[in-house]
Amino acid sequence: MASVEVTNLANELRKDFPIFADIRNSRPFYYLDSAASSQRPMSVLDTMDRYYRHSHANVHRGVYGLAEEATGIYEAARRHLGRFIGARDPAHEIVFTKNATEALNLVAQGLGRVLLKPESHILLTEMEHHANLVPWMILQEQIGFSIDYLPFDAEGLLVLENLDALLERADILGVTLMSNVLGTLNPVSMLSRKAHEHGALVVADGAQFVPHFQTDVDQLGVDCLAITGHKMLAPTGIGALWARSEILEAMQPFLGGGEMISDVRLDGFTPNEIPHKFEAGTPPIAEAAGWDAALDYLETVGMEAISNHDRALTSYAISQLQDRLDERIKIFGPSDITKRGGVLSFELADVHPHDVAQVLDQHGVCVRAGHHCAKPLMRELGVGATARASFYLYNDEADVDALVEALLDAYRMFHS
Amino acid sequence: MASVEVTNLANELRKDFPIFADIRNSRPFYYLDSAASSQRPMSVLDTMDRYYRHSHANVHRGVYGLAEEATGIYEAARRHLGRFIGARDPAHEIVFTKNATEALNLVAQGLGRVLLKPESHILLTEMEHHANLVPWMILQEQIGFSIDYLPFDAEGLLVLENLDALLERADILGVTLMSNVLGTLNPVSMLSRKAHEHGALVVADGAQFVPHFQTDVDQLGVDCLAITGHKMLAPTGIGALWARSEILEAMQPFLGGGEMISDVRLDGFTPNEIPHKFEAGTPPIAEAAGWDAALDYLETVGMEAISNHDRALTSYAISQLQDRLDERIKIFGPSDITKRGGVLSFELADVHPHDVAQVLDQHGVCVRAGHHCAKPLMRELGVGATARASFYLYNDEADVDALVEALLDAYRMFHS
Amino acid sequence: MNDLDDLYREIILDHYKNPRNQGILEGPAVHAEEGFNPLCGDEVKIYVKIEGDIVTDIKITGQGCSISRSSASLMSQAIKGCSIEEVKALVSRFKRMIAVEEVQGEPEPVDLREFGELAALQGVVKFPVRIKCATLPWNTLMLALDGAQAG
Amino acid sequence: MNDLDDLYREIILDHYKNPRNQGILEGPAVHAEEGFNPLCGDEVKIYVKIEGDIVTDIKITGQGCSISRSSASLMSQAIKGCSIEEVKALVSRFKRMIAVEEVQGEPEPVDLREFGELAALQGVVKFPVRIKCATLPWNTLMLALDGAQAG
Ligand SMILES: Cc1ncc(COP(=O)(O)O)c(C=O)c1O
Ligand SMILES: Cc1ncc(COP(=O)(O)O)c(C=O)c1O
Repeated sequence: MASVEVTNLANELRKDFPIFADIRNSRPFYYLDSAASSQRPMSVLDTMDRYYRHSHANVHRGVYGLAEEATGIYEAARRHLGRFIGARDPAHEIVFTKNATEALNLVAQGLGRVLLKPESHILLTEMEHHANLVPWMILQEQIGFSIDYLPFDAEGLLVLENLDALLERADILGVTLMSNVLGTLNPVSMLSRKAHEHGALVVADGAQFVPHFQTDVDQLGVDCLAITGHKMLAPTGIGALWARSEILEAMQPFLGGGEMISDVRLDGFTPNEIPHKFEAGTPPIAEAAGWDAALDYLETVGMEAISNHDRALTSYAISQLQDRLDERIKIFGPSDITKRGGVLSFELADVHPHDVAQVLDQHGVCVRAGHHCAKPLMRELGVGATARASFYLYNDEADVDALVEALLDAYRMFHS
Repeated sequence: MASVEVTNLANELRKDFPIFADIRNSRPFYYLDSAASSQRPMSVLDTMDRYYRHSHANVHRGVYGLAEEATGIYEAARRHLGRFIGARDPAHEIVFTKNATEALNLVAQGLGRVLLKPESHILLTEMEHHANLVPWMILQEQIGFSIDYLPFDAEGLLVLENLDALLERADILGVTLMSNVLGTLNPVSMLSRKAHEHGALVVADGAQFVPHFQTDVDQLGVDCLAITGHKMLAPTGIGALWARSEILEAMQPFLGGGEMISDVRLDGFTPNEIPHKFEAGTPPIAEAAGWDAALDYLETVGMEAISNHDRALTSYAISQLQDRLDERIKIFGPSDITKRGGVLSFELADVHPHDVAQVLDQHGVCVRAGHHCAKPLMRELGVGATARASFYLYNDEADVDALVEALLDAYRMFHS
Repeated sequence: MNDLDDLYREIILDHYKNPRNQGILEGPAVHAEEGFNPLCGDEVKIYVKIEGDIVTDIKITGQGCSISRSSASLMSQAIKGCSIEEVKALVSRFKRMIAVEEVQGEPEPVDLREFGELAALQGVVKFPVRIKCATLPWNTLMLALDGAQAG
Repeated sequence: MNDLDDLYREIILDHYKNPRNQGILEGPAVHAEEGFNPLCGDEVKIYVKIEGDIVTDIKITGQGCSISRSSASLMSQAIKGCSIEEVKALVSRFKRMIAVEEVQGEPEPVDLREFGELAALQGVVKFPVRIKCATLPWNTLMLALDGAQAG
C-alpha cells in the first residue's frame, strides 16, 4: 500500500531536518508549505557553515589557494546542478541567479530582446506564476510585441485546441512544468516538440517541478529552464537558469558589472564567455555550496522515491479531505492523480482562505493562503484566493490528518 | 601609538572569526583580501543557522506564525541596515538585492530609463568599478545617451577642473565613495552639493566604503547608494540599494515577478509599494538575517574604531613596504593617508602581479592580483594588473610583516 | 479568551457573514476607489456619496477575508453621516488602535470605548499579517475621500 | 622540487625576461588576433605570417605574467616553420599536457619528451588558475589561424 511506504520515508528523513526537532519540541508543527519554500537538512547547513569556516574567498579572480578552493566549490556546484537536470554541457549551461524569478527575467531580457520585434508574438499560459508573466510584460512595455495565452479547463488542464495556430505565430512559448496552484503537470515534452515544429523556443518554469521529479532537459525538449534553490532543500538567495549553450551564446548580457566582461573600455565592453557573461558581481558562493549538498541529499533519497512519496501522500490527502469534509471542501486541479504534483489548492465553504490559514496555524498546521503569485489564474478560477497545502519528502499522513482535523475546526468556527 | 592600538583590536576580534582558527592550525594564513570579500564572525554563521533551524518559511505571503516570524526577521534586517547608513525612512528606503552590482543595475534601469533621453549626459569617473560602468553602458545601448568621465591624477585623486561644465550637462553623477584599487576616498559630500546645484542626481557606489566607515547618507548628500553584504562580514548572496523614498517612488520596476506587484492581469500589471516593488521573487532571507547580525557586530566594535584601525594599519604597511622594498615597489593611490582607505595596490619591479600573488600564496599571504574589475582605471594607470592588499578589523602588523617578507622573497625569485 | 477567539469575535463573524452596505452607488456626488491587498488577493471597492462635506452614503463591493470584510462593514456603519474631517480623524484613531505603524514596541494605549463596535477589530493587533486586512478598506476610503476633495 | 619551483623553472623565467619574437608583423599574408584573460587583465596580440600553409613568421605583443609571456615565447619558437596542420596538432597536444579540460580526475599521461622546451610549462598543472595564463597565447593563435583559413 502506497501510503505505508510514504510514512516510512518521511519518518526516516525527518530527523535530518533540524527544524522539525526544534519546533516540535515546543509546539505542534505540521509544515505543509514546501511549495513556497522547503526546509533544509543538516547536511546543507553544515556544508555552508564549513564553507565559511574553511574556504571562503571571492571566486574567479584570486590566484591564492583559498580563492582557488572557493572557485572550485562554486564551479563544482554548477556542474552538479547541470548533471542533475541532464544538461549536455554542465560546466557552461548553468547560470546562477538569485532565484527562479531572476532567471526568467534574464531570459526575457537576454533572449526576448534579441528575438522579438514589435510585430512578434509570444505564447504564455493562464496558469503561469507572476515570475513567468511580469518579466515579459516589462519587456513588452520596452520593445512592444503581443502576448497570447493558452487557457486551462475546469480540471486545470491546458486547453490545446488552438495550440498550432498560436504556436504558428509565436517566437517563444513560456510554460510552467507544474502549476504552483493547481498542481497540474503540463505535457511539456509534447509542447516542446510542437513549438519546435513551428520554430518557437520553449522557456520552462521548473521552480515547482524540479524539486519533486527526475528532470531531463533533453527529454523535456525545452530550450531554457528556470530553477530555484530554496524549494529544493537549498539555501535562500540562489536560483539558476539552464539553457542550451547555443541559446546562451545568442543571448545578450543582462546585468552588467564585474565578472561578466572580458574587456571594458570607456566607450564600451566585451562580454565574457558563457556562463560567466550572465553572472555580474560576486555570486552566491556559500549558497551554491549549499545547493550542491542539497542535490547530494536528493540523489541519495532518489528523485523517483520522492515523486512516488508525493503522489501517495497527495492521494491520501485528497481521499481524506473528500471523505471527512465532503461537499464542504472544493479541491482545485486535475482529478487524475497522475496529472498532478504534490500541491493541493482548495476552498472551504464560506471560510475565506486567509481565515482558514489563520485557524490552521492555531493547530500548528502551516498552509499558504492567497493568490500564490498567480492572479490571472485566480481570476480564471473565479476566486480571490485559495488555501494551499503542499507536500515534500518529510511529510507524512500525520500532517494530512492534522490538516483535516484543523479544517473541520475552521469550518465549525465559521458555521456556529 | 596608533599601531599598538591596532594590534589589540585585531587580537581580540580574530577569535570571533572561525576561519582564522581553522586554517591557521594547519598552515600560515594572512588574509589580505577583504576588499574582495571579508570573512565572517561566528555570530553571523550562528544567526543564519538559527534562522534555518527555527524560523524558515517564505516571507510576506504567509498567515501562519512561522511565515510571520521569517517576515519579521527579514524586515528587521531591512530597518537595521537603513538605520546603519542613516536613512530617514529605514523601512521603505532599502531594497535588498543579490549584491552591489544588482543594486547599480537596478538604478541604471529603474532610474536611468525614466530620466535619460538620447541627448542626455551622465557623468562617471574613470576610477569606477565595472559595476558602476557596465550597467550604464548596457542602458546606453538600449536607449542612447552620452557618458562623460571625470579623470584622476597621478595621486589617484579626481581631477575636478571641468566639474561644473560636466555637471551642467549631466542628469546623473555616478561615483564610488572609495576606489577598490587606489583606496581613494572621493569628496562625495562636495560632489553631491555641486551635482544638486546643477540638477543632477548622485548614484554612489558604497561597496568599499560602507564596510569601513561610519556612513550617513544625509551627510553624504547622495541620492542612491549601492552596498554589498559579503564585504562587511555578512553572507554572500545579498546586497542592497538605498535611495531616498521619492527616488524609489519615481523609479520603474526592474525585475518582474512575485512580490513586486500589487495586481497582475493578462494585459498588464500594477507595481507594489516601495521597497517591495523592486524585490521580485523570493528574497535572500537567511542572508538578510546574517547581515543583521553582521551589523550588530560592526556596531559593537564601532565603525570609528574600525576606520582608525584600517588607517593605522595602512600607515604601517606603507612605511614598512617603502622601508624594506624602497624603489623596488611602487604604491598607487593618494600619498595623503587621510585621503585613502585600507586598500593598497602596488607593483613590484619586474614581477607581474599574478606572479607576486602566486609566490605570496606560498607564504600563506592572500592578496588579489588582476584588474580588480576596473579596466579603464588600469589603462589610465598604464598597467594591465596590480597586486592589492586590503585590511579589515581582524588584520594586524603580523599580516603586514608577512606580506613584506613574502614580497622580498618574490623579488629575489625573479631577480636571481 | 485565547488570541484566536479574540480575533474572531462574534461581532466580526456577524459582519463577515452579513456585511452591511453592500452594493454600488452611482451619480455625480459619488466617488469610488479600488484597493488591493497584494499579500492575499483581497480586493475592495468603496463608493462614497458626498454632499457638502458630509458622507451621506457608502457602499462596498469586493472579496476578502473575515477581517477585511467585517472591517469594511463596521467602517461603513461608523462613518455614514459624518463629515469628512470627522472621518479622517476616525481613520487615524482606528489605525492607532490596531497599531498600524511599524510593529516596534507596544501599541499606544487608546480608549476602546470611543470606538463602539469597531473596537471588536482590536484583536488583530496580535496578528500582524492581518492588520493589512483590517486597514485595506480604510486606506481605500481615504483614497476615495482624497478623490472627492481633489474635485 | 616544490610546486612553486616546478612552476617557475629557469627556462620559464628566462623566456619571461627575454621573450622571443616580440613585435608586430605587417603585410598581406599576416593575420593577427587579440586575446584577453578576463581574470587577470593579461592581453596578448599574435601576428602570424602564412605562406602556402606554412607559418613562416610569428610576432607577439601584449602584457602578461611570467606564465602567459613565457608560454607565448616558447610557442612562437615551437611553431615557426610548421604547417597549419602541425600547429593545430601541437596546440591540442599542448592543452592535453597542461590538463586544460575540466579538472576532473588526473590529466592523461603525455610523453613530455615530444614537447622539448615547452615541457617546462607542465608545472602549471598544479595551479589551475594559471592554466588560463598558459593557454591564452595558444587560444589566440588558433583564432589567428582560423582567420587566416577563413580568408
Ligand atoms: C567599488 C566596488 N563596487 C562594486 C563592487 C561589486 O560588489 P559585488 O561584487 O558584491 O556586487 C565591488 C566589489 O567587487 C567594488 O569594490
Ligand atoms: C511556478 C513558480 N515559478 C516561479 C516561482 C518563483 O520562484 P522564486 O521566488 O524562488 O524566484 C515560484 C515560487 O514562488 C513558482 O511556484
